[in-house]
Amino acid sequence: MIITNNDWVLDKYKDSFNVIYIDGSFKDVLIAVRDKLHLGHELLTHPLGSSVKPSETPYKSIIITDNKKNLSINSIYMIENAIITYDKFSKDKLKFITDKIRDDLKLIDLTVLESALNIL
Amino acid sequence: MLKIVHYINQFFANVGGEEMAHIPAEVREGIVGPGLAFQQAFKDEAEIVATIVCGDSYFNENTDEAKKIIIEMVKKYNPDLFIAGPAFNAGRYGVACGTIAQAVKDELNIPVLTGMYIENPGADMYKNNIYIVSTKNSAAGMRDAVKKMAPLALKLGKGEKIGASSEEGYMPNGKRVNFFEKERGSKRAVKMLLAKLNDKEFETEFPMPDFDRVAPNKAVKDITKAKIALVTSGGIVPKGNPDHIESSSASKYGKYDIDGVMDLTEETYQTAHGGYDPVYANLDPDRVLPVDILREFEKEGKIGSLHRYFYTTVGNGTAVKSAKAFAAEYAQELKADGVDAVILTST
Amino acid sequence: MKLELGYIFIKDIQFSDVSKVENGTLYVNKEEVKALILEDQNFKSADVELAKPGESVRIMPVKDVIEPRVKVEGPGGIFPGMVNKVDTVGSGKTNVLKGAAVVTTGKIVGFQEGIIDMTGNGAQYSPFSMLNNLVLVCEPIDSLKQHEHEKALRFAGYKVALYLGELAKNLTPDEVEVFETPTLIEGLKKYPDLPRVAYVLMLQSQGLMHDTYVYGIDAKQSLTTMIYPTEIMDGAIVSGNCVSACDKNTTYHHLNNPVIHDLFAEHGKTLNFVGIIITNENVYLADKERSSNWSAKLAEYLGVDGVIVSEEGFGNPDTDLIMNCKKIESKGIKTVLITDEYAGRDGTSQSLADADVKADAVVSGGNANEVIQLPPMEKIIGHVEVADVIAGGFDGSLHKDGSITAELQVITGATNEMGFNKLSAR
Amino acid sequence: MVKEIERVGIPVVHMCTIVPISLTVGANRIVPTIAIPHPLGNPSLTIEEERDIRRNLLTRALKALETEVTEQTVFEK
Repeated sequence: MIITNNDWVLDKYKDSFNVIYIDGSFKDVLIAVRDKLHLGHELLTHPLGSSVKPSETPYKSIIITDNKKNLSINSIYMIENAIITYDKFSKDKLKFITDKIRDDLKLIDLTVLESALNIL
Repeated sequence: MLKIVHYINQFFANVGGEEMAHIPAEVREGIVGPGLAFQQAFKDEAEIVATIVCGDSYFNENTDEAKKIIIEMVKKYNPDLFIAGPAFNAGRYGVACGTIAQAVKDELNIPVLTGMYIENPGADMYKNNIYIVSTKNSAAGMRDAVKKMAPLALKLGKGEKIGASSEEGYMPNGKRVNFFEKERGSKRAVKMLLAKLNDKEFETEFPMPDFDRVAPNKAVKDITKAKIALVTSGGIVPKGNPDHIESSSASKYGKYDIDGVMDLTEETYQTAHGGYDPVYANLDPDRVLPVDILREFEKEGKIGSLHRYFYTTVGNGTAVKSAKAFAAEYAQELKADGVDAVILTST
Repeated sequence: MKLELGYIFIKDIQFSDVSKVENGTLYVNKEEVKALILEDQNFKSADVELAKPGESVRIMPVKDVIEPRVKVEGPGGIFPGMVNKVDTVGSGKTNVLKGAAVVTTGKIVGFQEGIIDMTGNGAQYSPFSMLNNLVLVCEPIDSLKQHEHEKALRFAGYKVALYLGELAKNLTPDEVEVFETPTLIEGLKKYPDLPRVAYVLMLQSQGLMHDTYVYGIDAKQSLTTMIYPTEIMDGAIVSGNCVSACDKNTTYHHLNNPVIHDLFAEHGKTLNFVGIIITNENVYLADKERSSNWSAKLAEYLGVDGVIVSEEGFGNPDTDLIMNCKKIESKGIKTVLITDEYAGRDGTSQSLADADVKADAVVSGGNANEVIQLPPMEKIIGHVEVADVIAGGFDGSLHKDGSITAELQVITGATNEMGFNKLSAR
Repeated sequence: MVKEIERVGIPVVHMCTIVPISLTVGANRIVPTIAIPHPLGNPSLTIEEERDIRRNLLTRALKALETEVTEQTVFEK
């Protein structure tokens, strides 16, 4: 399942995948994923799956397993570290994002996601 | 010219050894003992205007009083910098140097510097808060220590930018500072690999988080007589979070009285933790901090008693910057309160 | 495989009627370069500028930096599989315009970072501040998609670099360096007592703006594999990477990979440099597991005693780095890692997004979050408006006089994770 | 945290869900629990069943505290 706050991802994949749309920030996506992992879902893509830093983009899409299994320690480490990493970046720049940049950022998020979806 | 006040113990002031460790703090005008070496290194850029001499036993047995008196002494001279030690491997002297330097920094808001051997217990206690120069393990390393401490002291006194730990000679303090090495990174990597391959010593430029171990304590002899305390990193707090403990990287911990509390309920307690979905813990906080069953055990005589206070933090298991300092503090309290064993719950 | 690199030292760059190299000066015919760029229908206009060390010039946003090289002898051409045919390169002779570079700029997406200052405080952080740069400023046609724009710009850079490189084809180098990697068996016979060392080169490969190409193939589609060091010197690996200015590996970095050079410097003396394992940094976690499994397997297969692992980019590559480290160490092979840090502005945050006790030998390229001051420059080449976004606008840290207060991460190549620079942190 | 408590001489049992993390932070007596958001409970069960779970886990914790250990030990049962 895809957890995302990027409406482009929602629009494009809502019919072919289980998409949970979060109407919120990058961090809200990380938190939503974390809570799912705590219930036994597993990460399929890296929560910081792009070198575009949390200070530069408000968009994030993460793929996790549809099924719950035993707790995945690696997944939990990864999401916790991603949250710590997110928190250390200043978000000041985000307020200067124009609509054009917004679209670029959605596109990047989408393509990074698709680089993983191609394999699924 | 910078004005400096220097702190040393009875031994370095030539008052005496262990037999004189009880002497209280006294202030002497000008330079005493190792201050001479510092003064020579400072040339005319700085002057040691006073030296405070204090017995190690006195300081460590009367810490609060000693701190108060010494801060008053330092204040009188209105110095630009405070230097303590160096203490080398002398444990109580090291702790005293760290404690007083930290206190002077906090109370008088002037830069401070001390020096000691890396394994001196004072180093671990204070290296993240104040600049501590790494010295050899005995007073024979005085020259070397002064050579490293004096230039750093001048920089601190003048308020200049302090470089990276490896440049300035202070112990790494968890604060990463950029600087230019003599060789490029790839060359350093090749050298490091050759050292590692040849089983020679090498120093990583980025130490991984601390994974040290503490040996297990003896088991509790009779649990039915034992006083058991509850500690949690799951962030359980009284409803409304009266101390406003932050949901992550909290700057404080909570200590709460559960005298007479038989069960934690949705109405009375909650979690302040931001590291997991709080729904389940808020509905029944016993799911994180099992007061209900421990009360039952207490009544049935399965345990001696449940300690009157529980301690709570929001540390999550994976955070590298743990609540180590908090824990050190409340662990002392638990010990002082005669707690026999601790159940620590984590989410 | 044996390659002779012939260096022609370039000390100045100037525009001229005829493109040529003479007495250490690179003369460039601007119109010819423009025409070369505009061969691509995707560009509606192009401009070419010079930026030399010491000038009051700021270039931004930098996409790639490329060193002009030319094959003089031996099979194939520079950038095989991209511009030239996909022949195996890395042997014979190659000439290099040392001290010169082609810098491509372009606002492919609106938030791109990447500053090169030719003077002032910022100049000490970027290796490209010391070069004689030919800067390409290309304007795409309106309808051009980001993917195509990135590709067009990438190719413009290669074409111009090859054009300049061609000028060096018949020149006698000022200095020649020879690099040779014997076969495994020959190497073993030749240096039976030296520790065997390989280099694990991690390549950024996460999608648009994050890609690296090996002989023309997108690295994310490749399994971990092996390559001769000299192939890389002939441009077998190129960068399509636009983000993470401070710690992406530009094509220039690949051509001049410092780990390769420094391992060759010890080759036959203190170690036996066996070869290079190239591995990717994908987003999909199973890919990360697979790729790092292969790195460890190939290192074991090569029978090496130690490896150096270099990283590229921010965040998720830390996970690849640590996986590579753990798996290679568990084969009994010693590792040294090269990375950079994001320790927060005050330097107290957790530096890496992953960690492990086995990573006990790490070289740091510095804290990319550290705040630096960049003075105003008389001239800005590229896209000025980007400064707003990079620095957070006037409310943020772009000041009225044109000076910028920003994190080190905006500088191209500042905390390179191949160990290109002297910058570090403690 | 667990280490700091151990350091002052008080035996401590760490009840946590992710055993590897507990091992990493240096706990010596470890009792694995149910789930991260509810280590000592399970919301899908009845309150009495949950209390049973808690009773079992805590009994195991007490047993751990009464057991001499020389190295990091996980009390699975």
